[in-house]
Amino acid sequence: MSDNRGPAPDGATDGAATAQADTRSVKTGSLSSLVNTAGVYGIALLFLVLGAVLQFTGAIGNFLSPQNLLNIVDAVALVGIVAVGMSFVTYSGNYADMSVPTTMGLTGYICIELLRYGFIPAIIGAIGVSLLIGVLNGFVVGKFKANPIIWTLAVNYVTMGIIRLVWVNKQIYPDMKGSSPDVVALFDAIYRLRFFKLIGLPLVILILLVVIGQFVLTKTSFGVKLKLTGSAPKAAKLSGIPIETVIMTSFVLAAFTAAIAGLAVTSLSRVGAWYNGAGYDFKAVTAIVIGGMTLAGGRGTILGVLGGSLIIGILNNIMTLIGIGTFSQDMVRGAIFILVVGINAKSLRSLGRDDA
Amino acid sequence: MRRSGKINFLAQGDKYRIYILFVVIFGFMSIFAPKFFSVFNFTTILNAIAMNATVAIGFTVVMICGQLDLSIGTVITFAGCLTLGLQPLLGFPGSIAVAVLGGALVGFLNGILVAKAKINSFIVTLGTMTILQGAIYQYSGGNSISVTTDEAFAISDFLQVSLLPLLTPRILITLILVVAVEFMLRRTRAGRNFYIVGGNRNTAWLAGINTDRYLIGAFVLSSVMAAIGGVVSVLVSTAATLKLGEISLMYVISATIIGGTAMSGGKGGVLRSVIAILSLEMLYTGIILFGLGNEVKIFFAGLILAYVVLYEAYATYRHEKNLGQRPELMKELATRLSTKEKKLLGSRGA
Amino acid sequence: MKKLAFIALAIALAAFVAVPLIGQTAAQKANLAASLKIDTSKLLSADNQLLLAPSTDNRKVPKRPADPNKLPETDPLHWYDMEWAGWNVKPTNIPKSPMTGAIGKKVIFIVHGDHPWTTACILGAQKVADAYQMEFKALSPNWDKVVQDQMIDQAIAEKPDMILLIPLDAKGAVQQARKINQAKIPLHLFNMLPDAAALNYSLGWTGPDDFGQFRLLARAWADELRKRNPGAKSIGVAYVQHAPGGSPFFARSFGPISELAGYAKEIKTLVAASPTPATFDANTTMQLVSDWITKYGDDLKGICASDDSAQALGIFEALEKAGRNDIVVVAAGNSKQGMDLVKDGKLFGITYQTAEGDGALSVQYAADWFNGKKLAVRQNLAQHIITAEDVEGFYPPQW
Amino acid sequence: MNEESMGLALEMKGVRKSFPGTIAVDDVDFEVRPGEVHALVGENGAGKSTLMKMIAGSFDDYEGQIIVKGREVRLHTPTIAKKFGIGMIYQELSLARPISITENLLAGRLPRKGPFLDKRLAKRQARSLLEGVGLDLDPDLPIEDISQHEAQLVEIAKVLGNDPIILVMDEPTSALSREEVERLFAIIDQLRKRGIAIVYISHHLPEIFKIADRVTVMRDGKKIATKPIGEVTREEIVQMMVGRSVKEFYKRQERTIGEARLRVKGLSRFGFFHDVDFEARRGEILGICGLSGAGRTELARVLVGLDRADAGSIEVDGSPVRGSTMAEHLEQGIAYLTEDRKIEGLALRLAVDDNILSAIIDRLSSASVFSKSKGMQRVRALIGELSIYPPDPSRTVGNLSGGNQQKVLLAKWLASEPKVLILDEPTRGVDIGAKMTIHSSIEKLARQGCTVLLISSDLPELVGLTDRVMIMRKGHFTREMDYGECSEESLLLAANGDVGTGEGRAS
Repeated sequence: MSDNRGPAPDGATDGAATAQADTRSVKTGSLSSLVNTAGVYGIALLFLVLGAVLQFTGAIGNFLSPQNLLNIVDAVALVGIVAVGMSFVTYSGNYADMSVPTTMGLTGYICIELLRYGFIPAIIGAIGVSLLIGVLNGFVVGKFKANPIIWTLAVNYVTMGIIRLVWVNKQIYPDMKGSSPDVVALFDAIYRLRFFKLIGLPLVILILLVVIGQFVLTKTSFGVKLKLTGSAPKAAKLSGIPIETVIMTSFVLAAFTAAIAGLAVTSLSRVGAWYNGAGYDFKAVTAIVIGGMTLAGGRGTILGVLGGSLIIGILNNIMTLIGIGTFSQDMVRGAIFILVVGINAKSLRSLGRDDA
Repeated sequence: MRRSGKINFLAQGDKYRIYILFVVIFGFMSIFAPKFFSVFNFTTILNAIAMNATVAIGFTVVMICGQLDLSIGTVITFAGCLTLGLQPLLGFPGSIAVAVLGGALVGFLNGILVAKAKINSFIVTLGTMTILQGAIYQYSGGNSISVTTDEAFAISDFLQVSLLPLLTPRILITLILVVAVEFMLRRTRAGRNFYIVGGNRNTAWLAGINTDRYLIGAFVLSSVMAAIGGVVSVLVSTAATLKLGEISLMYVISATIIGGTAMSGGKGGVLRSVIAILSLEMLYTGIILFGLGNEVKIFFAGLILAYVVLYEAYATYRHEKNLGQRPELMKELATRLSTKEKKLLGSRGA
Repeated sequence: MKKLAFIALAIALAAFVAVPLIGQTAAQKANLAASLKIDTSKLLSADNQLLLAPSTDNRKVPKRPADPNKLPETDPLHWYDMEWAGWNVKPTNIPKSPMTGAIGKKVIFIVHGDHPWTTACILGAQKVADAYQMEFKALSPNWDKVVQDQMIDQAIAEKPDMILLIPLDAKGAVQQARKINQAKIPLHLFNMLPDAAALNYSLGWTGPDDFGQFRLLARAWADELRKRNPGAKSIGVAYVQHAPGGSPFFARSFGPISELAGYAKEIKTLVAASPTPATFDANTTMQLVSDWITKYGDDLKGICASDDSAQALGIFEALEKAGRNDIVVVAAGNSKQGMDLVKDGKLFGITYQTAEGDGALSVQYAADWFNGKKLAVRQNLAQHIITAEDVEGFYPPQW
Repeated sequence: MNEESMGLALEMKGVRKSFPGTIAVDDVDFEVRPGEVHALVGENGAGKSTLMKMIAGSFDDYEGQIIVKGREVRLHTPTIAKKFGIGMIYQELSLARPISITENLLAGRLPRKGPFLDKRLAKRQARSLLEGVGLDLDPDLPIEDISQHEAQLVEIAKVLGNDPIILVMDEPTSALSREEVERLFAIIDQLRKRGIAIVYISHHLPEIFKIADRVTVMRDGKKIATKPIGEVTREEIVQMMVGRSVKEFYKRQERTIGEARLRVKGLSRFGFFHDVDFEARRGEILGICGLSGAGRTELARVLVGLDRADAGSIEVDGSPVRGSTMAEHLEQGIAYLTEDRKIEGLALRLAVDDNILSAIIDRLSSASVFSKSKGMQRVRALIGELSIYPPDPSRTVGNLSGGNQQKVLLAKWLASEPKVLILDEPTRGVDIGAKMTIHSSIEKLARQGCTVLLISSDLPELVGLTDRVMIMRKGHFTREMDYGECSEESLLLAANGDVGTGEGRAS
């Protein structure tokens, strides 16, 4: 999309890349991505220290209290879940999945509609439908190299239209669809279930997803193929890697985590509404990019993405604790975002990467 | 044999696709949609697109450079708020100037970060978008801003008097901007350079074109156009609502793509984007006139966008597959097949 | 809708036939008589409430201070132009009532955007319109002011007997109203209380008295807070605000703030903020409130939310995590989630915001105008605070 | 030639350019006379391209003097360089794909009438420039719609359009078919006659002997020597380049050729090549010769499963090849080394080992868990065998010299232990040293019983390396030559479809 060295469909001759090739110093992809990840947690740590300092100077109260730290991670759990899935799309060199919001909304509607047939069928059905969206996205982007952003944007529109046509602009409630109270209770618990009265289910899911995601990305054959696909799609294809399938899988993963987040949001707000997932697309992208994944693809880690989400969480927390108005918080968030990414980009270039 | 542009149907198809779409929608709605075909209705449509059309001008140039500008929506609102917010202090000329300059500044910032700091424009403008959103709320204190003096009303009325059928000053402003920029893109060296920069930055650099300057220029143009769009719009409605530009971003992106400006850069044009917006707006109006709801609007908008994206992607896919096919071999193939068939017939006969 | 038109026509014809010599005017008289006979006061909304419950508000309209903005935000009169908008307007060429009866009149009903609330609102309006056999047409611009302006142009072109409008924006309403007014089409604004200037161009305004409701809510809330913190010198409270860009943003925070400044001085405002970037997202609200709890700890005794669904749910997630059940929470609106929370004894109180009634009252206002009734410029919906006692009475929810 | 009397067109005195870590050009003196073709040779990474980029104004931080037509200049941007009449034809195309030929040709200097463009004039200029390089294309076509070698000629036309007084050509023939090369040489000759100074970089020594007046050899960023072409032999040049003597360039070891391994019957991809029949045996190196566009690459792509065949059959060791994807064909032992290295061959952003293992990910995975360690000793072995420099598996491939990149590419396919290895221009644009290593490992592979299909425009390579050569022309196999009858001349004639080739066989 924005730099002609990205794996954009036009496969632009990377003249500029080679023009700068000589200036590249020698570092390996994997190492530099580790460096990035480290960097991300460095920033996260920086913010933590900042918080601590502010606490000891008395500017803000008990920032370091377990409860507060837990609040921070709780707050980013949902965005984190979406981000982990979407980061596979980014890693595959396809920027982002903008159909996430309505995928989340749709999941909620489907699940609530199916609750009357029992909890498990409802969950499976809902996730199943969302996976179909992932397959569609993956097929079109993978096979025909459609521009991912625009395509998923279009899918987002269509899905929105479908939701509102089917449910005639109504929102639906878990307990008003003739489903048994205990099933509704179960549904209610998706977000609210807390282990040891402390760690919420979404957080547990997030951690699981991060661990699995990190493993898949670094240790499995799919991960390796994804890396090649993301860094050099043509070369990957000509190495016998079925990049169409690889890309499709990444979109399916994105849809899957979006579905999980969608269920959680619906459970939390106890309503199936088309606006349930609004804003999660950009939130996730922010987390991913701050997490050190470059839109050019093939670089970054899932751990980094988690770090990215945490940075956002800590930042918001500190700002509210200081008492910065939510409007000014927007400005700070935006500035920090550009700053962090800018630094990341710079470090990448100093590592001999000409893409940011 | 000279290979000419003519044999590349796909490119030709792309060239005229948006105009075909326009004619189709216009025709269909004129025939079937109740009360669609009337000067009055067209005027309201043109009024409705005035702002987004203006915004699309700059945004298209950014896309021609192979970049993306997510901040246009908030720039619209920001400029709107400044125009009316500062009017009591500076009077309209002053406040409008500040608003447009403010826009230019944002664009400059975007441009610098993309061209010099080499950060992906998607990220840069996502950041500035967030910053501006906060700035707007901060500045307005959460309440929309209006000026209800007679002067304001006078300006508003003036912008809406119809000079000719279908032509109000407001529409005229947009029209002039569209024509000017389209002409610049087509007929001036600078204009063509935007395409070269978008097509391949290296080419441009080797041709001695200052790519950074053009990138920055594109972003400035984009923000300035967004600002102008916002300014005119609030002058007409005498009120700057905090959601003014909220819908514009996705609207303009879709329209630009439907218009045939490629996200990979180096292709497209302002006029096509505006025609696309006009087509979409006619579609929307028609749907409303049919008494259908917004969900139908959204659904169709999505379908058209999806179709266009899919069509283009598939076209390039086919194109690349058959690149370098030898026509004489295809001819030979045809003849051979026919002979085969003859053989077959013969053998059956025997 | 067509059917209505026919019935209306039929009646008009009947009247015409009945008195052949006197002709039209007689028909109109008959129509007026017929219209006046129609009684809508017994109509019910989906939650089995009276659709057109009479307003119980008997407050006197105070005098406008010289410059309200000079006064502190904690002074009720600072908000005069928002709270009392419409009471002292200078009507500019407002058309006279034709006195020809509501039956068969054509009204165009333009709302702000698609939302379950809107669906219910239109339903309520439809009920009254049906009762008066009006030709009723509803339009929704889906939260896009540009589209709303376009719809207004088209409505004007259709030359209806009246336009009923929920402006998308308080300030933006002025120009919209002015435009319709200049087209000499009767205009009635409702639900969103517009900038005072807008009301100069409209017959009147009907809708929820957001400020009034929240002053009521604030008092009930204050009493409860006092009950739970007997003799406390200071009771800290926080406000989760509405999305910026409209009177609710102010009414639902500064309403109570300015009310309590007089009614319960010991109640101190710790913080008031609108969750960003997503105002009505439970998760975002949860994060905000969690941080407040961390920041203010036990000083935080009460929370007032501007939405009783997503926001309220987010708030209670935060409270549960912190194990705080001492905090008194009140909120606006009676969504299903909100009423469930009241029933579970979590939410202390919510304002009753009848969506159907909102639509219904506006159409009733129109009908009364056609029928030549004397009308106050402004009519508020009946005020009511739903608490655990009476929440059962409001099921099933309207949306 | 009497141009000697005129001064020098270009003179470089003690120029130096260093990059983080390396000194690319180290205190080099270089000169070109007007009307001379000055060949610049050296292995990849010797500093030729850097030296030339310096002339073209790509660097603003070089040291030393550059003197053009007698006055010293600082060539800090392409624009300045262009102003002094320096034109450079880059190795990798510098054309904008979505843009029309016209606008690429006239980029930055489109003709104007008043403030506005004069489109008609532009088109006329473009057409004449195209005719200058013997292209007959509609100037309105976008670059993405023309073939790669057409694009290469457009690139050349573009530079000639600036009518330079000093013209630098960096591997201009690497993407050209033979007839186009001939055309280019004709053009160069005219330019020389017009007194234009030409610097000609090439790995292709025969070309140099054909057109160069003088030759300068570089090694490791230093200048080794400058000699009139008449006073050196191919061997001497090679020796100066690689710094060691090269005896017999193509020394043939005997190979035992086994029974049939690859059998192709009536294979067609409609519109690209038709009715291809041949069979290749174990341990055989089968050359495929033809002008580019003859359908060689297309054939390879079908054999390896990248494109679907419309008709015909492929058999390996007697059993028909299953499946329609490259992965499946790879499983059955058919591997394909692509013509394009930078985009289709390697992931330049990734490390050497990542690239070498990229074709055998599944084989190194059990239960879809990938174990890199399993592959590493193979990687090290290959790095050693092909003497890839630096011998560090974790280097980013993009940082290696072209030759070493090409070795990595070969290593990737050797790692897949193919039964049939298709090599598409395996040594294009590669320095002598790398070329030799690659050749020897190809022969080694064949001796181990692998069947090699060698697609190449490098005739000596074909003659020297192969056991048999199939001539491909306009999508048909027109004839076959065995080692005996193969010579550069005979191949050339056959490829161009001159007398004696069985044109008739096609129909």
